[in-house]
Amino acid sequence: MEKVTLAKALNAGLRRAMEADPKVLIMGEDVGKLGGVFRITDGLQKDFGEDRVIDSPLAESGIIGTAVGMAMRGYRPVCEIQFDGFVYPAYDQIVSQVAKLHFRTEGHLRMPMVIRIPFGGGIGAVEHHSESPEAQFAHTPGLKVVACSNPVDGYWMIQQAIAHDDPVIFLEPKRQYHADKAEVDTEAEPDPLFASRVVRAGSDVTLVSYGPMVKTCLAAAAAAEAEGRSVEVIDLRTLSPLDMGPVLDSVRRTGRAVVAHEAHVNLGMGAELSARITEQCFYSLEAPVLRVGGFDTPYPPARIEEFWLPDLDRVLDAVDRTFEF
Amino acid sequence: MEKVTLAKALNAGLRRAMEADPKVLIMGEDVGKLGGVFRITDGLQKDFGEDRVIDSPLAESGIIGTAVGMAMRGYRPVCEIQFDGFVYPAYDQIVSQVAKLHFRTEGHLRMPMVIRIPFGGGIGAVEHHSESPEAQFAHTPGLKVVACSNPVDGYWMIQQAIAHDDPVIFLEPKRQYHADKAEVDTEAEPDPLFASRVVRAGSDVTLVSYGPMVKTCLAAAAAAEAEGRSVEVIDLRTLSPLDMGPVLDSVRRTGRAVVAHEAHVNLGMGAELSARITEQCFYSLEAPVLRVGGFDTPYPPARIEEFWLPDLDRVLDAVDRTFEF
Amino acid sequence: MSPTPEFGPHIEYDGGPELIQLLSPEGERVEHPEFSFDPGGRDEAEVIRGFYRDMVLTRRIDTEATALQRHGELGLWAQLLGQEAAQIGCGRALRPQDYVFPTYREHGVAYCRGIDPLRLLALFRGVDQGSWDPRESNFANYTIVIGAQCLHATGYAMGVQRDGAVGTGDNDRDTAVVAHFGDGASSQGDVNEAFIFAASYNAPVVFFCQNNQWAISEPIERQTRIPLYQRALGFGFPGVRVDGNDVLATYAVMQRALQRAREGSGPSFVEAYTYRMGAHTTTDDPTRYRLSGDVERWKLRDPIERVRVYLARHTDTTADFFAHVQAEADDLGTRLREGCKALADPNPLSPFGHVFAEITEELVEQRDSFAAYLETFEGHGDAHASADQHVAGAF
Amino acid sequence: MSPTPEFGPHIEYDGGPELIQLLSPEGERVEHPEFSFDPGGRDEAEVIRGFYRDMVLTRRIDTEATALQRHGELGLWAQLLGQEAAQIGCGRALRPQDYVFPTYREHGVAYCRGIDPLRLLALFRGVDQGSWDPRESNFANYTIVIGAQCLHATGYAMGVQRDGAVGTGDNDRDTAVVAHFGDGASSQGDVNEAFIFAASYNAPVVFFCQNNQWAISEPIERQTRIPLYQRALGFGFPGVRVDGNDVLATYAVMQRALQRAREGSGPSFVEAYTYRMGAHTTTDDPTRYRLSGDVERWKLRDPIERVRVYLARHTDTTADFFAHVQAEADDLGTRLREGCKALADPNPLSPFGHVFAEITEELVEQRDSFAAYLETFEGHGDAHASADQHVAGAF
Ligand SMILES: Cc1ncc(C[n+]2csc(CCOP(=O)(O)OP(=O)(O)O)c2C)c(N)n1
Ligand SMILES: Cc1ncc(C[n+]2csc(CCOP(=O)(O)OP(=O)(O)O)c2C)c(N)n1
Ligand SMILES: [Mg+2]
Ligand SMILES: [Mg+2]
Repeated sequence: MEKVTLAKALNAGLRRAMEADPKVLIMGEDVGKLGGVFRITDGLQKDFGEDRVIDSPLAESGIIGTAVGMAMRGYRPVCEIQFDGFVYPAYDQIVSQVAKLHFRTEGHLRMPMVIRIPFGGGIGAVEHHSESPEAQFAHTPGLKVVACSNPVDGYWMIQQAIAHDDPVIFLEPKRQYHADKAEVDTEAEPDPLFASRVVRAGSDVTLVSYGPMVKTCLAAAAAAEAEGRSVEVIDLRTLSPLDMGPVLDSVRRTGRAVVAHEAHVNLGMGAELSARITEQCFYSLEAPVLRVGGFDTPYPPARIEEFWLPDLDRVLDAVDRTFEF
Repeated sequence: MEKVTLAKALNAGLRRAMEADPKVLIMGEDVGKLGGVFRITDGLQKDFGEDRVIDSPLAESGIIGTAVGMAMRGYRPVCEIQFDGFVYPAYDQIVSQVAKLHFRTEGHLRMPMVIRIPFGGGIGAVEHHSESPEAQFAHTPGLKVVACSNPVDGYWMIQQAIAHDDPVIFLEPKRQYHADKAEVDTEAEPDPLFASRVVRAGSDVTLVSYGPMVKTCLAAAAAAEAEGRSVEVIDLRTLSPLDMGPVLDSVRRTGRAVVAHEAHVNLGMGAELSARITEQCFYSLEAPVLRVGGFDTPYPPARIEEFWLPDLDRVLDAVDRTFEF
Repeated sequence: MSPTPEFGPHIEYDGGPELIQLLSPEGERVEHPEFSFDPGGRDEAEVIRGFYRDMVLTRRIDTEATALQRHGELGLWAQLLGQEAAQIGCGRALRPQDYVFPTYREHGVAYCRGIDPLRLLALFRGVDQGSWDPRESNFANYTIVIGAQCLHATGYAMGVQRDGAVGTGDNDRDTAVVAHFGDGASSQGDVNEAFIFAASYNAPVVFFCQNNQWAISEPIERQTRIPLYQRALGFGFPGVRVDGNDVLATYAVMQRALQRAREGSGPSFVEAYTYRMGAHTTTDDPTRYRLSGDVERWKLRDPIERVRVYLARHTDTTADFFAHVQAEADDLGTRLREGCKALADPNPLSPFGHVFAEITEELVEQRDSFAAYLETFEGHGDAHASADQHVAGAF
Repeated sequence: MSPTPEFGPHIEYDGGPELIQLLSPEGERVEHPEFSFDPGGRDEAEVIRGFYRDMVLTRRIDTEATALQRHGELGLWAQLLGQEAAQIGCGRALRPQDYVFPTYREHGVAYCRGIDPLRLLALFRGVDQGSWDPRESNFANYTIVIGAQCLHATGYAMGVQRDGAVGTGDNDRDTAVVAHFGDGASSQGDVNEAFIFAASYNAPVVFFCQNNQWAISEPIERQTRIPLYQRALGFGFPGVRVDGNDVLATYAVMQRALQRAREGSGPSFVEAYTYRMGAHTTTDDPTRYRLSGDVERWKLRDPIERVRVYLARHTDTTADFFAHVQAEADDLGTRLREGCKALADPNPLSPFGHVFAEITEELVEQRDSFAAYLETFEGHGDAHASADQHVAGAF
């Protein structure tokens, strides 16, 4: 495939999943003719018809709740939530139904359902359009939660999520949709869906991130190198389950760890990573695990979001601070 | 006051708050004639009338959403969510409206609202009646989250929460409602609402908990004493904001900490406490902070909940493990 | 404060002029201009005897379970007393390929779908969360979060449409879906969104509301100020009110509604006007909020008694038949009592295996380390002597 | 797959026979059996000239903001083009004590409530989230989560009832509440729950739905298969459809609905049948989903043009008047352009102070340490040179 953006890669991945399995359906607000507000489903209704790419009434609980029923009838619905902040009307259906039906029925029912959520900030949007809701879903047993960070992962992970038999919350870093292009080898053997990945090797400190912050972390690592500091960067990719192997291996080597995400620090993914890393690498740690993330305020007005979002400098600042212990 | 249960103490606290301020309203399902399924609002409709103790249609989003409007008109609504698992239909109103209105309006609007949630398990109930949703609310900026653990706190904390000008998620450990009685001195000067409290002094290890697990932790500490181990027990009382002072003081003395709650361990309050304790007591820690909590499965059927819920033995087991590092 | 409608004792006992009735409380057949009872080619009395038997057995399941709860064998029970006709009339109008989404109170429908009542007892005992395989019976698992299942039903019906199993004219293929819910549930956003989706896609779903007049302590007037079936009018599909204590009328109305759905004529709303004769659940105390006189008045409209009177007076049904049904009920009672007590507690490790179709390493680790932990207690007495006492299950 | 209603181009342009209209698209007055325009003792032409001016200025706010967005001064703008009559008719029917809950598109109503349009621009510029004090104008802050405000409005109305500010007969005291929402929003659970609560408590709230035929790319048929105002019938309160491009009719209908509410006669539903002439927001591209012919047809029903024609043809309105309004609009445009560019970015530390009425120690610490961190960059150039570029705001 030519070099594509994350948006185009996701679109291609969805298309391939729909070709591969006639049970795959897409549902959401404006996913049809419009192709979604981010055009991720562009052209799919035209090619697969209104029965498979379904514009829904404007009701998120309705989208997820009816998708549960379609899954019970043997379909594999892929639901689009238009923006992160609009997943909450569907929260009950997600945490009390989608997450629990397999458990409730002792495995008789499967919920092969994907809930796609464009997440994170940095696009200059109004309220509710820049949220990072991942911790809430990762805290909920019965859901699997993944985040892609680049076109290649976008292409493969969406297909893997759709083929997976458990419900997957699929987080897409919206500010990367149209940012960078990458070549996608559509014949390659992809990494497993629930695996983390070292995206830059290093020896002094481990920098853990996912989704939109991976790019920032890679930039931070490059900047640190200029100052003679070797930063290993890990793209978690899977937030629940966590794939702690690569993280623990790394921290055992480096002795220092920083977790970076856009979500509020308090009870964000960084809290869980810190707790697990500390428990499992207690004697390797030269410093406590430090966290960089959104402040514990609601997401601010767009004109100051660049201050609120953790950036290269704040990541580097945390990296530096791990050397002060 | 004669010795009362937590249920009666909360009822008395609500009554006093309603007497003190005619703007205080109670709203929820079955809170009127029935006095709520747990009888926490018993007798209040009879004495304060249907305008102040409002039976609502069966819709949680409706309860919270209309309470927002009543707060905007100058009232102080106290909403009852019948069981923890039924707060999720109201989740959107809570996290996107209640939590954000003060912020959105740069302080023009206040949301002096209390959302009472009977939480936790151990009562032999069917699905959705034993959840511990606190981490999700604590992760949400704009909400304050507290949990009472005994009748005296129940009496005072509910009044303080109602008098407070920010929205408070008020968690009531339902399995303690009718468990123990305590004398409530209604003339006393209560502790501040957002303060943690050492409920048993000790020197070897710090055991941090809240709500229903405080009793279990106190029993564990007593059992540990018999084995010659001195356990300090802290009742957090406030989950957001966290009052880290007493916790850090304690851990700096003991060098060991265990956090216990019923909620799922993954991304539960224990994760945040572990991260903060480790960051702020790094050189005092003899062992990593350990966590005891519900497993990362949905809440199980009642006949095996006693295995799932952390009990005295599992708390002690974790305490013991902190001495193995 | 401004005038709000008064909440007095409930007064509209008879369902009003719109009530569709085919068998009066006194056991007399009634004509209705639009609906009539169609035994579908079988002997009419025979079919009605079948309904009678169904209702008696359903009631027996209910009373037996209530007694088992009182004896501590169940944590809780949601009684259906008084709602037998609504549930049997609905359940018997179904075809095998139809699919049902129940609340937590559809024991009579479960019975019609061939669910062993012991599976219901297992749920309320706390042994499981209702673990029958819905694919075997086309009867979904009980849903406790009020209203959620109405969306599932609608989505399932959308799946049926996509399978081309609507409007083909093939009686064994065309499929209808039933969404059960209560009068209280009608206030939930999810239920109203289900109406919207069903209307928008013209989905083959029948919304079957048992208006038993109460949502725990709240009377129907708190949820709606017009007859509930009229809610459907706001969404653009038909609604009717049927006497939910009249099994013939409920059957006739549901047959029609289901057939409409199967033919591709889309959703409809059936309000079965009935009364919850018992408590909300075994933990509820209805004397706190309703008058015993109301209950007495509804006793005169008992759904089983009117069929018994009809059969005895107007058909050739023998005393033997009634005795036989009674004996069957007694046998069922015995089986349930014994079966319930024999329901084994689950393995404490079982939850780990039920979370996902593909278990995660994290869960394997948690399970294994918990198993190892539990083994340290082997032979050392009860690991959980310290666990708090169970109090009665709540709902 | 089974028959589902076809989605073709939208055809029901005129709103059907139920449409209440008092001024035709051609600028001719129309009689209606139930509603008539009442200028309230003032000179009729004068009042209508006022409406004209309101609509022209409102449109100017809208076009000016749209242009500012194109020039990069706003992140986004939600255009109201075509909906001026609906908003002015509604806004001018309000009394000072009434309270309004808008969506994100009620710029015309905001104007009527005395909100400086610069406050709206500030929101869409990303300077704040709409930080006017609603207590000063009885105009709540914009709500973006679809439908949420309908519950707020209902709760506010319940508060009004508790204050005894309904049905007293005192015109300065009796209070109505308006809940704004769109045709798409009518599918949200929250909106339907608001109907239920409002009906249950007979709350003094008017549900004012601007049916502009589209929810982004989805036509009204996706949300309802019957005229939307009929939704109210399912909940037991009256609904009407008014020509939302006719300011006289909207005013007359809203006056009546508000008066009903104030008198204690409870909720009502007003569907203002109109059309979104522009894009959903400045990031939307409607050519992807609708035909330009549709838009052209609606242009003939322009809400301002028909008033201009009426005033010119049937009243003594002079050319001077029109010129004067035009000049006012130009002045307003200038003020907005200049004012918008002058809107200062907020202090990056301001969020910490806005979370709570009583700030927490945690937030004080975060603020202080962030302040200290920011200071380390003083004089060292831009702290945030590395921040990703903003892309256009989305909605
Ligand atoms: C979302 C939610 N809120 C509250 C409850 C608690 N609850 C269980 S049953 C019930 C009343 C239901 O009334 P109705 O819908 O009329 O059904 P019925 O019980 O009368 O059959 C309530 C409030 C619940 N199960 N789910
Ligand atoms: C809960 C929620 N879901 C989705 C959105 C995204 N969104 C913003 S406006 C809109 C369409 C609204 O249509 P309608 O209610 O008809 O109002 P209109 O924009 O036409 O005025 C959507 C889907 C949102 N803001 N909130
Ligand atoms: Mg009921
Ligand atoms: Mg619209």
